[in-house]
Amino acid sequence: MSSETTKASQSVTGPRLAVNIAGIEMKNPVMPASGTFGYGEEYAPFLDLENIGAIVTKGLSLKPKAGNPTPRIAETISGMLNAIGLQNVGVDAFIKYKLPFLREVTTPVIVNFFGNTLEEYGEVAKRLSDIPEVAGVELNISCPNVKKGGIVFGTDPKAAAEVVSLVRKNLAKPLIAKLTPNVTDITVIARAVEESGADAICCINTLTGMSIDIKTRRPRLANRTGGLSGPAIRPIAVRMVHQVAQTVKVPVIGVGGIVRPSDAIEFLIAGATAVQVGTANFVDPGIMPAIVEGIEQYCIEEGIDDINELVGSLQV
Amino acid sequence: MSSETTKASQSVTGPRLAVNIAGIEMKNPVMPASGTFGYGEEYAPFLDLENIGAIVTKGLSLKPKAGNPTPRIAETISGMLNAIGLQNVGVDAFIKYKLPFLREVTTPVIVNFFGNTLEEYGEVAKRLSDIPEVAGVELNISCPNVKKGGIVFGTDPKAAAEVVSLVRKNLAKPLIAKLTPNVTDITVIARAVEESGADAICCINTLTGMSIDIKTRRPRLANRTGGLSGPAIRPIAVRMVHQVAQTVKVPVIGVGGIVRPSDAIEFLIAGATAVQVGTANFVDPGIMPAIVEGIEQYCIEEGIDDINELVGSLQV
Amino acid sequence: MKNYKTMVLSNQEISPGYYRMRILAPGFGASARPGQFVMFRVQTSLPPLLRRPFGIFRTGFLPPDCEGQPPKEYLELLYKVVGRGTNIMAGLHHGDRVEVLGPLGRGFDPGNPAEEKILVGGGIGLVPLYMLASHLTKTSSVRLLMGGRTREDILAVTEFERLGVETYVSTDDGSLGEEGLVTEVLKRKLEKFPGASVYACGPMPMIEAVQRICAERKVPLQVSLEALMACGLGACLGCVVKGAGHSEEIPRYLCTCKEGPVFRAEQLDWARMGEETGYCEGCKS
Amino acid sequence: MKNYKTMVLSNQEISPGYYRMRILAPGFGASARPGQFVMFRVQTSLPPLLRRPFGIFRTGFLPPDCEGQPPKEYLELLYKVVGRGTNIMAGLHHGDRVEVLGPLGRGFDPGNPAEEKILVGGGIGLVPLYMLASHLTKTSSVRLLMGGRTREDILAVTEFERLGVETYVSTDDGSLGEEGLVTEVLKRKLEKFPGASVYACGPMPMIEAVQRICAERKVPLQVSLEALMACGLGACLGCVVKGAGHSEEIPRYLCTCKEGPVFRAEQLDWARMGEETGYCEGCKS
Ligand SMILES: Cc1cc2nc3c(=O)[nH]c(=O)nc-3n(C[C@H](O)[C@H](O)[C@H](O)COP(=O)(O)OP(=O)(O)OC[C@H]3O[C@@H](n4cnc5c(N)ncnc54)[C@H](O)[C@@H]3O)c2cc1C
Ligand SMILES: Cc1cc2nc3c(=O)[nH]c(=O)nc-3n(C[C@H](O)[C@H](O)[C@H](O)COP(=O)(O)OP(=O)(O)OC[C@H]3O[C@@H](n4cnc5c(N)ncnc54)[C@H](O)[C@@H]3O)c2cc1C
Ligand SMILES: Cc1cc2nc3c(=O)[nH]c(=O)nc-3n(C[C@H](O)[C@H](O)[C@H](O)COP(=O)(O)O)c2cc1C
Ligand SMILES: Cc1cc2nc3c(=O)[nH]c(=O)nc-3n(C[C@H](O)[C@H](O)[C@H](O)COP(=O)(O)O)c2cc1C
Ligand code: FES
Ligand code: FES
Repeated sequence: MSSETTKASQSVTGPRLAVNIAGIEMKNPVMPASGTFGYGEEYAPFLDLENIGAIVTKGLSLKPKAGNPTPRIAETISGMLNAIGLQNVGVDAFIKYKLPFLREVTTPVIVNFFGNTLEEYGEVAKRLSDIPEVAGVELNISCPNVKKGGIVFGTDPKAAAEVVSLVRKNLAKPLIAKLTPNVTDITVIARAVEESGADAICCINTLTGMSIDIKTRRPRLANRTGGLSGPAIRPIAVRMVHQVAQTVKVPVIGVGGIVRPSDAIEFLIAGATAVQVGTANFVDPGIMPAIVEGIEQYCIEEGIDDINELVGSLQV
Repeated sequence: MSSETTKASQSVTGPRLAVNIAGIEMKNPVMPASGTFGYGEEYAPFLDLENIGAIVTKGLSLKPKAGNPTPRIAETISGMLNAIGLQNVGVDAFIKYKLPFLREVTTPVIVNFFGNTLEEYGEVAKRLSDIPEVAGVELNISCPNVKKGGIVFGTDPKAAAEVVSLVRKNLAKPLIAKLTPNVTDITVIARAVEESGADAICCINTLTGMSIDIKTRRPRLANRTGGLSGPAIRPIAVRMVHQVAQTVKVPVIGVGGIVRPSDAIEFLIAGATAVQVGTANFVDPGIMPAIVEGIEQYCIEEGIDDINELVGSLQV
Repeated sequence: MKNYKTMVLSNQEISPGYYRMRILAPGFGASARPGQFVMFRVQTSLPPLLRRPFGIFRTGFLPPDCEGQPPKEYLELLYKVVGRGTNIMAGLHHGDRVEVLGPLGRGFDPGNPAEEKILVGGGIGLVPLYMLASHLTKTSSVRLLMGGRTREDILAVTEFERLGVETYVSTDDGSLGEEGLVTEVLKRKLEKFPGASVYACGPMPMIEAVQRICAERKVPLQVSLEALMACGLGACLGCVVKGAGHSEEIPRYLCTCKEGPVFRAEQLDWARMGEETGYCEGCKS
Repeated sequence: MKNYKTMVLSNQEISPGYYRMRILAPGFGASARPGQFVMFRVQTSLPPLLRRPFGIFRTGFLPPDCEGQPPKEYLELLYKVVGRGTNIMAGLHHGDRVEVLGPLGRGFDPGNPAEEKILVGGGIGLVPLYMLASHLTKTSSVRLLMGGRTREDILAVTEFERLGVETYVSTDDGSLGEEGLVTEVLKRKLEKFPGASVYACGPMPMIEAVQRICAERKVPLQVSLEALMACGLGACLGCVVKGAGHSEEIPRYLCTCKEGPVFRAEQLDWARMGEETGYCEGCKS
């Protein structure tokens, strides 16, 4: 009886925000986007890591990677370009030096990784496969395949399927495939990765862009081009998330330009089961818990008891 | 001797801004983007049409076209979505009712058009072929081919080549192919249209996007998705213009998010011989002459005598 | 029709959430007709990207700052704070730079002076009716039926009365005037003045109800509509509304910015009107 | 380290194009060390999207508005208007809402109290040196060599003098102090005080020249660098600089925001320093 009361009183405390992505249980649908939250530790002074749905790490590769020369970032109108070049400590150093901090947090840890060859993808997957702290992995397939003349894995359905299949074979954990938006038809890629065993799809990564300093007549980025992120790209991201959610059965994670609770809600309505916040972490390091609160508030106002009711509820 | 003096004094009046696009002589490199300037007449109260490089009309089709249901536009962060659906009076009504006004202006008139089938493209081209007031045409190949299951002409190099070849055959005027950015590799399409006879390439058209009203949970556009334009897309447009200019020999016209002189200059440096101003006309109907002035000012400051020196002058 | 690069003279909250802004606009009044509108650029920097459309409430002259100078001509807007743009507007002060494009569109047809005129305004929809009233009262007998949710939505009534307009107020909650819908008042007035002409501006559900009432009674009606606008000039085709005889096969779209915002009721396709409003879904529920 | 959601106390132009802003920041001073910086959010709405990095000029207390209240702790920035963000900043007033993330990064190592300290500042580069001077003067003899293009770029000299710092000014055009480069003054001082430690902040060409001078003379040097930053927390990896021993094969990047902005000269790869500055190409020519 007393436990019943507790249950009831819990249920009146607010709407249920928990979501499940491919078996990863999250308290709420808000997590950081890879590469914008370091390895989690960097943001710990500004938010309680227990209050977000998951932690997604900076993208890892087999060996440490130096990244691109500087300048690596440029502000654009309502967005930013980055050409970090996937600088990272490498998977082994991550496990040794970065994971111990994350072990102290109960929030699930999703490790984002990439490779420049098929084999590299496979090898990183193996090394992560028996690390218990890794709740799931997110496969960044927006990288050029150095062996195949630099064609980007994620722009070719066959290459994308190959990568996903291989990782699937090497790793028994929940597998999220993160798609690049720089394609003619994202649903073709989404279908390919679903069929090859992806348990969830995250979209979108950045759009390739360029900015030029008219005084020096040089590209603002040493790498010439970079990835565009931030509010500017949101309409494109919402469109792609909607298209992908209509196409696949696996859950979709929406990302691209979220800076306010209403932006996150837009993605959920479009069909995303969860969302990632990227560039906005730079603007306000405490933004994710605020977005969670805003979503909760919206659910209360709209009479939504369970966030999953909202997912894909677009009226057309 | 006296004519010499005149010449000299003319040359000190300022930098040469004239450009030539596929045989179309323009006083300066600034013209409107199709669909944002009506048929020219609408903007005559706000600027002297003689002061811009060319006039580009709203896209025409063979028959009058109704366009999409409303709402057709939505503001986004630093951009707008439109799903006008190419509403237009049709090529014949254009010739009869809209062209007479343009006849009074010496500025070259570029007619933008599209078709839902290959034949329609060909037929519009024929009807425009012997209208002397039409200085050139701009082919919008971002339309779905109704006969081929809706695949967008401009996303498939073969279909794009077919359209351009056909129009090329039916029309002896300068032919500009306008490309869609919603593709994996815009250089493939650019090469295809160049090889099929395009005299110039205009990029970019809008990026497909979507926006949702979280109160009603409906798309903000009746058509669900629409084309994203405005400052938000500029880095993507600059990147694509640069890529295309590196790929083809024909001149490139840059368009996407230009709102200030410095934006136009960025496109010129990236490789565009001329630029189009779209959404910014809505913000400030007198913006094009102001952009021309700003470009002139920049040339003076930077010691550039001829705007063509600036074109493609990116330092890498 | 011109793009006035000008400045705010004053900007005051006149009722909770409603503001009145005077903008310096020399020469504006001579060209403006009742029912026309302007495209207002909230600030000279971006965002917001697009201009916002506002009806012309009135134009007038302020006494000059110094003797001997000519009086300052102003344009007055009356607006409700609803979103991003109007929120920024509410923070503008004397001297702030703004841009006003106008006057735009087709205004009201004053009609036959002999007829009784009934103006029907809902909330902020009264804006274009004031300038109309100031013209009509010169020759006709004019009545204003004003509706709103609550007393705070009823604006500028005294100003109409000062023009000699007979004014009837109704509110949904009865907090001012009669309790109920303005359309009920309209029905009664039309019984008394069956030969009247009606001019209406307000939320779409009100406009639709007014149309039904007038159509049943064969009373001439002009309505001023709202639509999402990008250019305000007939160039973008964003603001279209379905014209009479519209069908999937023979579509008849009219530009609200150029062929409107005021339409004679017969010009429009009332059967399909409600389907596509989009921009104010919120206020329909 | 905290995100202060706070407000501007004052914001004054102190020399053409240079401003001094005081921001309410209770508790900030206790945690701030000389050479650290903040990420400043120009306004709570967007744009601009990214925060801007600024050195901490000083912290202090203002008398309370009313008796009995505690004094107000403030953080003071000193900044030059160069682009979009700083232009907006120049327009801020008392009471405007801003956000300050900090204190961030690694500051100066105060070094051995017995040594002479020579601070070299170029233009706005003097900012982190003031707080450093106020610490160093407690134990050491401190000299400031200040350089700028013209007299208007020489700021806050009297404030340094009030700390007991001996100050030497040089300008490119000779409009204040000595005509010439600050590095020439440095060479002379190092002849006189060969055992001194040097602390430098300013434009990259000055920093590089200072580095060469100190390296030749084996004088310990700490430099404060600038870099384009997005996060300020070591998360985005946008702000990296090449560390000593850097090569294409074994790259050694350091985060300016976290491992810097102050570095001991030995930590850095000076041979490759000039190649990649990008953000201030303009000021190198
Ligand atoms: C011809 C005409 C005359 C108008 N006259 C007045 C008036 O006198 N006083 C007044 O308060 N309002 C008037 N409106 C409505 C006014 O334009 C909107 O309230 C205003 O644009 C809202 O801007 P926002 O940025 O605050 O709202 P947001 O919702 O943030 O605006 C987002 C976008 O939607 C558009 N939009 C939002 N609501 C409307 C609407 N109701 N009609 C058209 N566009 C809308 C905005 O212009 C903008 O492009 C008029 C509208 C039209 C078409
Ligand atoms: C650690 C550190 C401390 C600094 N301390 C001061 C200080 O105390 N006073 C001061 O006036 N300036 C200081 N700067 C430089 C200051 O950050 C820039 O002047 C400012 O960001 C310019 O912003 P803006 O929007 O006006 O210029 P814009 O050129 O419009 O800015 C565009 C982008 O470039 C970045 N940017 C431009 N110039 C610089 C620069 N020199 N360094 C880093 N990023 C830049 C901006 O942050 C922004 O992201 C410091 C920089 C760093 C890295
Ligand atoms: C500085 C930076 C670094 C990024 N690094 C990665 C990365 O390592 N792996 C990855 O999959 N995505 C990376 N991204 C992409 C983001 O995860 C995200 O997909 C993108 O920024 C769009 O979201 P936003 O608009 O919210 O930033 C990075 C983005 C930024 C801005
Ligand atoms: C309302 C609107 C209508 C448009 N109609 C057309 C069109 O008919 N044909 C076409 O090729 N492009 C059309 N476009 C695309 C523009 O010409 C241009 O390519 C695009 O808007 C990007 O430029 P901008 O960012 O400067 O607006 C339209 C754009 C807008 C905003
Ligand atoms: S608003 Fe552009 S056509 Fe009416
Ligand atoms: S600014 Fe992000 S890592 Fe330094």
